[in-house]
Amino acid sequence: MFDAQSINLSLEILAVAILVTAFLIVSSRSLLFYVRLFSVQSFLLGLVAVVVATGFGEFHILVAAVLTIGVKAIAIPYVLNKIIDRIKVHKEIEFNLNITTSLLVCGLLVILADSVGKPIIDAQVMHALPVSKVLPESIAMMMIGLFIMLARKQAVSQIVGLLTLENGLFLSGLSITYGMPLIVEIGIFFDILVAALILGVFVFRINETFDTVSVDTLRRLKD
Amino acid sequence: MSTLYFSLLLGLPLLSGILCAFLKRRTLLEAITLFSTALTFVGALLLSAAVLRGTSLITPKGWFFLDALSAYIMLIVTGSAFVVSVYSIGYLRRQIVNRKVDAKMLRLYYMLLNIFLFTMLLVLISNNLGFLWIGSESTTLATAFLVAYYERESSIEAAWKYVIICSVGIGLALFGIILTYFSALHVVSSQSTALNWTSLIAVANQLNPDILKLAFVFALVGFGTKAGLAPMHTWKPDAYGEAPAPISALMAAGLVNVALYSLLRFYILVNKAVAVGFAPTLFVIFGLLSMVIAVPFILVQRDFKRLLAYSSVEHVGIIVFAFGLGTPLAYFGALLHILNNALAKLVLFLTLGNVRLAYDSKIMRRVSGAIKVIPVSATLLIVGVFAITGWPPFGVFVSEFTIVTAGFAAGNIFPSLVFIGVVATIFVGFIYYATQMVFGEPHRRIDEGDGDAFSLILIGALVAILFLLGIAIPSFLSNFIRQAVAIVQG
Amino acid sequence: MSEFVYTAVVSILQLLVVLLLAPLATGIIRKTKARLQNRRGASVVQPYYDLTKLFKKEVVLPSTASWIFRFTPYIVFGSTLAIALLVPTIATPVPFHWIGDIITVIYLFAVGRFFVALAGLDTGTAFGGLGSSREMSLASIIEPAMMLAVFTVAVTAGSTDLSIIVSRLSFTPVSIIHPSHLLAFVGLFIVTIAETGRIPVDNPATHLELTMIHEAMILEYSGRYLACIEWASQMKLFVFMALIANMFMPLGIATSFSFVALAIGLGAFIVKVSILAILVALVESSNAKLRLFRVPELLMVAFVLSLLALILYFIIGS
Amino acid sequence: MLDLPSLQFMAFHLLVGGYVLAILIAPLRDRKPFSRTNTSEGNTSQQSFLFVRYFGFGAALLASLSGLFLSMSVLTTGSALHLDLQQTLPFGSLSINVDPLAAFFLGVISLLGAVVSVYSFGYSGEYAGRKNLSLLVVLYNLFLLSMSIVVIAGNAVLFLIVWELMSLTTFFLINYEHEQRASRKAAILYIVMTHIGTAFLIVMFLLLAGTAHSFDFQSFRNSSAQLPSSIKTLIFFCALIGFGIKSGVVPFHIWLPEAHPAAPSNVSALMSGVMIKTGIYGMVRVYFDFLAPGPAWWGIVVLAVAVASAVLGVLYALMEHDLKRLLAFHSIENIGIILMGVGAAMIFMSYGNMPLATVALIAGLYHVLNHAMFKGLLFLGAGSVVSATHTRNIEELGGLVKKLPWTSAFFLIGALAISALPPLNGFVSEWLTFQALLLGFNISDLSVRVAIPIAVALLALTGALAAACFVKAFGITFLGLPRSSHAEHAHEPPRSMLVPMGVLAFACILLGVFPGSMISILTPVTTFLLGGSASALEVLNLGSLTIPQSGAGGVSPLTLVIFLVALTVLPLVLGLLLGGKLQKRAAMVWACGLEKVEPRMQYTATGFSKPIRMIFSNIFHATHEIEISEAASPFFKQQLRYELETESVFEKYFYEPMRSGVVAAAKFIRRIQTGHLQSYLLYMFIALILLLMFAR
Repeated sequence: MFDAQSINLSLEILAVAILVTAFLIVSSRSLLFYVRLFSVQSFLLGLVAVVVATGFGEFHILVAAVLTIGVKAIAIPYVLNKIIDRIKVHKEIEFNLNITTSLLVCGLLVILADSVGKPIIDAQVMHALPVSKVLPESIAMMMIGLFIMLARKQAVSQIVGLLTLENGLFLSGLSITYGMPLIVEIGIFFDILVAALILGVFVFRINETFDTVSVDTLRRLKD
Repeated sequence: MSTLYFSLLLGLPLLSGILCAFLKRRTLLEAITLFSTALTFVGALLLSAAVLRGTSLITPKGWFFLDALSAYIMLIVTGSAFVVSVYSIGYLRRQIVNRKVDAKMLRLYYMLLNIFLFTMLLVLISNNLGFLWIGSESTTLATAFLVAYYERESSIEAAWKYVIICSVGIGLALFGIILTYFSALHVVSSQSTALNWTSLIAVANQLNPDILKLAFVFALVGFGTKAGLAPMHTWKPDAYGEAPAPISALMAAGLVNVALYSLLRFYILVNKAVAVGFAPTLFVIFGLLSMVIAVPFILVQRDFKRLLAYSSVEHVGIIVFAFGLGTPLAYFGALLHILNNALAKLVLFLTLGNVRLAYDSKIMRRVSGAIKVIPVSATLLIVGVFAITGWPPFGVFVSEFTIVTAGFAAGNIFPSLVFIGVVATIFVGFIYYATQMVFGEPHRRIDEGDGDAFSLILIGALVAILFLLGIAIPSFLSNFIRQAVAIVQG
Repeated sequence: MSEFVYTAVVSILQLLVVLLLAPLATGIIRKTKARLQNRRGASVVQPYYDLTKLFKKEVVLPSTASWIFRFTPYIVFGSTLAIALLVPTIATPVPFHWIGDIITVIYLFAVGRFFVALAGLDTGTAFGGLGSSREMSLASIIEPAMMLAVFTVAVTAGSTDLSIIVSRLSFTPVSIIHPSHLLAFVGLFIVTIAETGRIPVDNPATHLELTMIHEAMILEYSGRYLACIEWASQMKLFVFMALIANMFMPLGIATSFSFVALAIGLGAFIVKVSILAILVALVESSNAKLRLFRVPELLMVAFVLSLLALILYFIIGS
Repeated sequence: MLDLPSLQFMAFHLLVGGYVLAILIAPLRDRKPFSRTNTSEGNTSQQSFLFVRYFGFGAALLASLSGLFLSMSVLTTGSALHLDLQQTLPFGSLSINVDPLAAFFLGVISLLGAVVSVYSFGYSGEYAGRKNLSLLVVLYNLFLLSMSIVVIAGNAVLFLIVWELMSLTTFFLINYEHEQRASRKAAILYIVMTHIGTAFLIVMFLLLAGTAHSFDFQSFRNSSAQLPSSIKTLIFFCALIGFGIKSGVVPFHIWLPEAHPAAPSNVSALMSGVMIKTGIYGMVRVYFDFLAPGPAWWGIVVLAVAVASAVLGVLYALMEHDLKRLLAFHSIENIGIILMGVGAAMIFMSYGNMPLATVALIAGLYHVLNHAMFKGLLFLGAGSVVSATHTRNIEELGGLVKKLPWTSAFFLIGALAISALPPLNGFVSEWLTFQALLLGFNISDLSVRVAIPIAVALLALTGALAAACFVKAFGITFLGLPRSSHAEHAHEPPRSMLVPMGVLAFACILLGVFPGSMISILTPVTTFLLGGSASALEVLNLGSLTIPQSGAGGVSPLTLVIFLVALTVLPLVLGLLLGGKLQKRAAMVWACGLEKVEPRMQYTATGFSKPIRMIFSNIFHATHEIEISEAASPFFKQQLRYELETESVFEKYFYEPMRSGVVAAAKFIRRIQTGHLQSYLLYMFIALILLLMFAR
């Protein structure tokens, strides 16, 4: 087996790479590119799972790795691409925040995530417990995912934002706890797949009903 | 044995749901759903009785379990589901007559209703927090198409918002679960039980308080979203407003309590692990915020289903506030309020469903003189309005009064004053709109009749229970609640 | 035995004095006014002739009126006469003083007014209603003003019982000289003018629709009914003067039950009332009738003066 | 066997049982309780109406009579009834406690309840076939039941439950004729106001329970000494507002003139006669029983509220020409008069002068009873008028004295009583109030010495204005010529409606002429609250009342009546002596040169109150509008329309701005529900970030 330090190092590298893909999503305008980035992100996440599984001998995580790559890096991007083809919207034109500001905000979010996650990591380290240090990265991922949902107006980008948020979750789940019990993992994957499918269906319906997928038009229900 | 019980309990609605997907006959769909909800309710009753007798109900591997707290909520949920399924029959039949619903939609409805019940039960009997999460997320997924049921523009919009907001929320909750798991990994001996609530609570005081605080924050936002705590409540008026009346009723009387239950599990855990005051303070703040935020929307409102949705936000706030007070009396009040609120919400949603069918509108301005058009429903409605707004002699008064009493006794004078003020103000909105709808003369001739006798009798029974709870709490119930309080106390 | 004699003699005297001397006081006022206006005027006993004549005349009832109209003269007469039993005139304490105090007196006046006002409305004419409306409106200020003025004196004496007030004040005449009493006196005098319908508030001598108040209400009364009402209003004026006289100048009033004391009391009383009657006549002659809606201002003056008197008394103390 | 406690016990159960029986049985006989319209279908339905009426109101009569018995037994024997009910709610055991104070109010409620129940036999005939009669019966009984229990509850939770039940039933009673918009609005206003009041009461009880650690009244009593004075003050204001709203004191009175006219007249009589007194009961209970003695300024505050209520109540009443609204405004006035006594008693109590406090409290409580009698009578009279003429607008009435001789005679007695004219009951209690206030000069405190004369002055003003108002109310309604065909074709109501009015009129006379016996019944109440100084008020021979402290100022209504009667006969005798037998001749009055007197020539109610409107123009801010349409020449007017509006200061400057302010604020805050998904996510996001910062 590998020594813990090098495993942790590789985990951290992967985590940063995942974070970079999130930033790239924020800086992009093309819907297809979002999806591609998301696919890459999920693939990296799958690698994280592989590293954890092999590195710590938690082989059931391999199943999670396969699921991650299969569902998130391949199946969901495929569905999303189909949707984008069907609704014929490829570019995000308007933003709630422009790209520069968005990137700046995301930077701040990383700092916040760090300040939240760091003390916990430090506390664990102090107690000489084995821990990976990617907790701040995963918190940051979640926040950026949420931020994407806030800043973007296309329904598809919202889905991507949600999925990014969930990737952040998985990153933390894999890296700090080395995965949950298998049956739980499978259940969670199933749920997320169904959620993505349902959202995809709704995107179709929105497109049918409103002739657009900008969530700006979804403002009928208010007080 | 408990494995058998639980698989029966879960299997019944799940199988009926799957069965419904393949059936076409209306009566068959109705019968299966009625059968499954009724049996589930009976099952919940039996299991509750077992729990009350002190029988330990936990599956060998510890995935599933039932204690007084979850049994209590389960009783409310399954009871609500039974009432809703009875009501749904008449409601949907009338909608078929009105050509609002076709055979395919009917199948979808009954299938999802059963699945919805299944997912809620899954949450309630999960000992493993992972399953709890899966169940929670599944409730959203099961109801997504029910919210979008009529496929109007507004219902699709509502469903979209509902799914997105709840998914984000529940995602955050998952992070809370992961953090909890993380904190327990090194304390609990076996990794496979580190997610089990029973083992977590046993070692709660050894868990890292900082991580648990963080976990609680995420769980609060996450399950708070599902429960409709402000400021994560925003999906509620849309979803409640667009879903068919019985589904709104089941969401308000069942789903909300399931989410609260999940949140409560974390609350208990954190209270044990973290120095006093952290979680209670947050509960009091969020509870009050939810109550206060509902006020303007109830005072000025045009849509009665949205009105009820905001009332649901208010009452979730009340319950959370009460738990936040942190005394046994407050817990008692809160748990009692869960029951009372569920009963009153059922009454209101279902009677207003009848109003909706009769007037073909949920805009309150268009509804008047309901007492002349649908006298029984209108009578039950006005009684329900007084019940939900905390008037004696109805149960809500007792629970709300218990809560403020506990608030004063706990020294939380100012929050309790806000509580009283909010409850009084919300009544103003309710009675204004209720009087407008129920009394007077109808604006136009209405030929549509009232709901069917069975559902009206059932709603009447709910009102009767509310009344009885307002004058006396039967001893088995107070025992039940006391056992649940003991669990909340940790 | 002497208790009974005292009670009987003084009470009957009281009643007789008020009943018989009231027209005389009115006569004196009219005579003085006539003289002041350089007229000879009718004799001071003319009111007696008027009353006896009216008693003999036939009554013309308005066909619209009900039993209220027919009962009112008797009620007014009776309630005013009942007051005569309570207000000390020539002797104090009056034997039946325990029946009612000053509050009772004021409310007995209100009874009479209430019924007269109803009678005015009962006729169904415009004038009747007009009179009732004005009478009741003005009374709503007059009555409290009067009450306050009287209360000022009452708290000085430490009782609301008129006889006790008068007795106590007659024993300690110095206590009357109090700033608040002066205010109260002025207030009560204005009240008397207004309550008995004299100039500048009302003019009992004309029937001009623009100005009349009391007369408008009783416009439809005739014959014996009119006699009762007229006599009652004369007694009312008289009682008011007795009230002022004995509360602010209790000098000479009989405090013991003997022939001499009663005689002195009677004499002193007649003098006092005559002076007051002349004073009223002077005021009537030297003022013009006020416009109706200026009247409340005058009454407000009385009200405020009386209130001040009471507050002043409460604050300064005795 | 039949000792006193068991008799009382039976009376209590009969009281509750009677009402409950009616509530349970009445709807059963209504064959179609939920039918759309209760059209009378021949005999069976007529019979069921009769059954519902007789049984429903008969049970109420029985129950209220046993309530009266219970009350009297406590007041005369002095042995209180205490019952612990089974503990069913998590707040300790609920209890019933009929102490003298409770007994007095129970007596008042039951007395009027009994009389009105008889009236209701006849009155409810009005609704037969038109409205759901069994609903009326149920609500009516529930109303009486809750009201009775409100005053005898010995526990705050039970009190709150029945208090709210009372509000609830009155809401439905006001809303009974819900087809009318005015009724619905009145009902909403009422229930909103009273609910806000209850919120204050809940706070009050919770504050009391905070030290007492129990909701039992007994424990409040025992622990009040430990309350810090700031909390006591808070409790004082909570009670003032909470109970004040229910009793309709200014400035919380706005619901009253809307609600009382909207309810059926028998219910209005109860609402005005006794329901608003439950507020008085509450204040007396809290101020004299729980918190006694408080500082003197509490008394002054109560006095100020009282004075404002009395004066403004009567002034607004004068501007009304809706008979029932007019009476409703007079309820505000009379509540003010009652509170004057209560306030004065509080002042005296704070100075430890219990004899004076006793006089003042007796004045207040006596007026409670008296007002119940005459206001009940007046509302019943108004109900008869309304059911005979179908209008409440007195501008359309007139001349009813000939059509409804009995009703008008009873109404006149009520009018005399409420105007405090001797020898009726209103006079006695107002006399006592005057005396009580004047006794204030025994207190050396300056603020008291300024407050008392002003209160006296304004009480005097109130009395005089009330008389003016009732000259208008009686004169325009009953005297003169009928102003509309409604009034012309009116008929006397059935005997079942006349007898109750007669009973109340008789009670007004009785309570006016024999105050002594009533005061001896009140003595246990004051002894209970203020200690054993019963000698403050002496009752001498012939029912004369004397107050030793006020230098033996006294009144003897009985003797006064004898003299009044004797002296009223005197002019008859004089007339006979001077002029012989009375010669009478009827003739048409002078019609200003026209052919005959027309009803339209009469003074109107609006005209009648014009001088007062001008005198108090600062308060009314009246605006009028005259519209004249001319036919051919300016000398012949075709039509003249006169519209008058008086401003209600509180609505305009307080309630309306508050309402619109709240609505505007609500509309502003409602914008947070933007409809934008992103903003919703933003809320979550911000909440999460704030929480993360909090959690660190």
